[in-house]
Amino acid sequence: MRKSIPLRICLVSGIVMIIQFFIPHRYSQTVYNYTLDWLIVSGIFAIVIGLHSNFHLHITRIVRKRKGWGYNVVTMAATLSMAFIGIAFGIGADSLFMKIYRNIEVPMDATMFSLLGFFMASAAFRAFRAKTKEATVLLIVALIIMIGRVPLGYFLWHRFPELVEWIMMYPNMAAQRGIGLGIGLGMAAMELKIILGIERGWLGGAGD
Amino acid sequence: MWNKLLNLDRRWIFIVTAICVILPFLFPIGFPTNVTPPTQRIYDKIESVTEDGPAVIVSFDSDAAPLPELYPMAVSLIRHCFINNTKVILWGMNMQGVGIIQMALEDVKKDFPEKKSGINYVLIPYLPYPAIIIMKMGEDMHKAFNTDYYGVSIDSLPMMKDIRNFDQIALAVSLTGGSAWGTWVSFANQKYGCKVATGITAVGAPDCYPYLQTGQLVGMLGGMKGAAEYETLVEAKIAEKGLNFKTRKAACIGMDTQSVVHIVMIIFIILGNIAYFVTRRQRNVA
Amino acid sequence: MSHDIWVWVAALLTLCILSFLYKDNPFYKFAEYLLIGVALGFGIAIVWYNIIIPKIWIPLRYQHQYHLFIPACLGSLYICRLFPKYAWLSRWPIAFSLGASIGMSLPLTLQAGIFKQVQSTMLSGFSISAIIAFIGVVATLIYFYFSAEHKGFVGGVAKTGIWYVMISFGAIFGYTVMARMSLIIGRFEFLLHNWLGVIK
Amino acid sequence: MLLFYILTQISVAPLNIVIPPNVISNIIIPPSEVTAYDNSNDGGDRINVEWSLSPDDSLISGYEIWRSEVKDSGYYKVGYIGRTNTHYQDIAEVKEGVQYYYEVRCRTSKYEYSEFTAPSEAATSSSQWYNTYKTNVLIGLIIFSFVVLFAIFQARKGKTLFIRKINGLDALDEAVGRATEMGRPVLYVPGLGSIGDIATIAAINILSQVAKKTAEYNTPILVPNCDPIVMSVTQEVVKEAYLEKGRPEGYNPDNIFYLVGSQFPYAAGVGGIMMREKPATNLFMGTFMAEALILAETGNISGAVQIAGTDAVTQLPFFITSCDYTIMGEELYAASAYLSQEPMLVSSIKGQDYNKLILIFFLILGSILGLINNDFILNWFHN
Repeated sequence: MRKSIPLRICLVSGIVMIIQFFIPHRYSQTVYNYTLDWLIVSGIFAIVIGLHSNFHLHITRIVRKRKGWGYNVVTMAATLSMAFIGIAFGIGADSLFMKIYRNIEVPMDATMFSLLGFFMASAAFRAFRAKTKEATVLLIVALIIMIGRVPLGYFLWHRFPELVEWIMMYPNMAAQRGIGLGIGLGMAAMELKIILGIERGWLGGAGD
Repeated sequence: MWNKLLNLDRRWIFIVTAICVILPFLFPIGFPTNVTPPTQRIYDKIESVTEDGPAVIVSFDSDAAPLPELYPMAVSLIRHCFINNTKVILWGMNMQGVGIIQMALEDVKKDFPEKKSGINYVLIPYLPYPAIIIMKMGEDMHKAFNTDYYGVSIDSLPMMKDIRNFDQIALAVSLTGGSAWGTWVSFANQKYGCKVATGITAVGAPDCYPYLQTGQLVGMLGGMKGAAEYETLVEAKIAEKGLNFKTRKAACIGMDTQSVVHIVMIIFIILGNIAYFVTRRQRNVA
Repeated sequence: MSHDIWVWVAALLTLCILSFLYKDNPFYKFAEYLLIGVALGFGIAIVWYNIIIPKIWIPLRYQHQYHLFIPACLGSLYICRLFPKYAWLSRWPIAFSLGASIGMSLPLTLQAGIFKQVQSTMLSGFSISAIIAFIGVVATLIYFYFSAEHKGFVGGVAKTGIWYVMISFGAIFGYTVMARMSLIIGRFEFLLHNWLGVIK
Repeated sequence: MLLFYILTQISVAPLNIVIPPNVISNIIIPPSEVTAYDNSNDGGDRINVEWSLSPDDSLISGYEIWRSEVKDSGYYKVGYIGRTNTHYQDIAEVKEGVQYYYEVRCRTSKYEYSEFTAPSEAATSSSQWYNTYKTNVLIGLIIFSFVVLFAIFQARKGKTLFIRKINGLDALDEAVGRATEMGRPVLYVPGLGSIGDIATIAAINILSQVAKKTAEYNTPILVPNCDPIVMSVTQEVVKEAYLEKGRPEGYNPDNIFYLVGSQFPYAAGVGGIMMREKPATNLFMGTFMAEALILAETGNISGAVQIAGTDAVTQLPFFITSCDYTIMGEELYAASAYLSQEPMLVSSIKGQDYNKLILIFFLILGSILGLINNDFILNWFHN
């Protein structure tokens, strides 16, 4: 019962939507539109769970005074004040909320990712090796692309960008498509198995 | 010696990289930017839109992390539409994206104070389940969004009177750091025949080529280079129209640096490999 | 140098995060946790304005769309997750959203991800580049075919496939380097242009 | 409550916009030959309207489409489309079974209009129960499902199914052996994924096999985790492997631990382990993101043998250039099926393989026919 009802809900809603795909009739469209609305409304409650687990994590650390709990205070304070500022004073273009977003969240987020560029430079020197024939081809193509995709490449040889476009459009495209078809088949197979209740991994984590 | 080089503290490499990024900013080289076909196709598609014709959707489907690549694209695309008097619908598939596209809009509006929300552009608020929203847009945009970003009912916006679904959309451009363009392709293009293009971070660009070849993607702006190409095209358009904007070509400036940094990366890779093979031989001999 | 206090805040936080390159330190940790908190708070306010009010409150209060009570009840079962005894009830809304979204996407996956791609690979006229691409697609598919040993003809085709894959990975490599470097460029541009104003 | 009230008030406040006057320009020639007909394969809510371009098409900005339920009067605007178009699909609350008449006129950018065309003949929309355009997808779906279910059925019957040798799998044995010889531990990194990721499940399957080998050779295995749930599973898996090999005393739960939940600190932490413990073999299996190159780089410096496996295509190039062996994409799933012989996993690989063969067959057939100018297969795949 604890597993059979969700499996049936999944089966029925999945099959209904697949059949709906092939039926253009008005009634079928109504079913479709209602389903879309229902998905949005029911999905909102999942956010509550996400919030709870976040708050829970930080509060436990603060209450138990775990090592570095001061940082958890920073997180909690930031979350609560940001949410309060947004809900109480609005989120318009010139609001304090958007100012904080633009000047605190955006730059930090971008900087976090920019660290990767530095790590890439260090890995370029210390790790990327042409150990095998395959790796050699890979590196050579990479070097061609790296020169051809910057203005310097065009400056060195004006057909460099064309060469890069050709590599991207044919050999690269072919491999991407081959890999993509494989992934598409794999995904579709997984989806089919979930609808039919053969794959039940998603039921996990809530007891039997 | 090679051994010592290989075991160099990586903080030295960080410093070298940082210097190579800063120097071209201070002493610009000014390499010319060439335009590749996937960029040109987006430009041409927007050029082909007649005044008062269909609208263009610019959707910022990413968070703030890939901003240096995607933001100049958003600015140039909106600017291009405003120059041509093309109607624009601005959206974002996630919460942050909507905030960013609004930033871009405010930036461009400094040059176009006469552009009005509801007449020249519409900013759509964030809504959950982007795939579902795109499908609803295909049926009826007025039902997909109740109000615009500023809380005004969509039905009351003059610009939206003539825009019901994707039939009145010339092109939807998805700016993304991930696979959001795929959602546009499956739902907007495949289901409703809307023309879709993408502006994507360089990481994601190779994945787009199969879809460019099929035409499921009309065009693509690939990374900062793509952004620089579009900036160049729009700049030429501004010159052609005799407009007087002091546009800052952020991506074009960045491309000088990009050239230098790529050279440094190539040198690192080659040096590293030489060091590796030399030390390996030494070890084998010993 | 900028006179905007916000630019200073952004610049100092940027430097806090960059300090991680030297080594992990309290400034970095502070910025990291601040980022997590701000992002979460941002999400809460956005959900409030863009979902809860227009998608639940207004339809129920003013437009009398009472059918929305059904998904609202179903969705509220998610909260059962928090009570181990009733956690199993949270599977109902999951089952609905999983089933319905898979049902919508499965035919589309076949249509856009497979049919269209297969169709575009088929040769309909003679062109060297198209043939190179065609061979590449088939060879890559064969490489990822696991039901036959890579020997003889199949082995040869699979070998061709792997070269195509490596070229493609080379492209990904090059493009990824470019993307990561763009991020550094973006940050330095901010520091030098918006904050210090040493470049135009 | 007040806030709610204000918000709902904002959302209905109308914009003050001046609607331009209705100027009729006699110079612009209207379009001609307006026809309207029901759109097929729909829910009875669409009517197609077609016309011939106005000779002044280049002067105008577009066409307005007006509609009425009676032929001679009562027309109201239902849509607008830019110039050069000769087709519009009316979706403005079209009711099934109602007769509609259409008229079209030109509009300029200054809101000047041409005269209306003569009304079209009546068009009535109707609903359909089957979309004939989607027959190919339906057939494809049936064939695809049949093949997948067939493979599952075969695996359930207990038939052993063949999976080819995968490069890097044989090296696993060798790599563990090398660690034993050198008297150093094996490091197994299961990546950033949660238990819901297929790659993580595959990684856990592979870990189970690796742990059996380390149990046999009596070599310590270190598993730093990034997700607490994955950690509990990896502990379980390693423990079982040691029990199965009759070496429960060799299992040390402290070696399978939770490191930290976020990306960069996790990479830094794993790097620290590599430099301190100097494992002879590093295995990276599962979901990896941008931290992949940090891990592989540090491992390279420490001189370990490295084997990586992931389905994250964007990270594969970095593993290929910095590891000794790399298990790529679908190979990872196949590897875990191959090592575990779990029927669900094996049947999944088989189902995909059969479908791949079918695709290749159609690709080749379609191309041969295409080259001799027969587009039958090509068009069949068209949608």
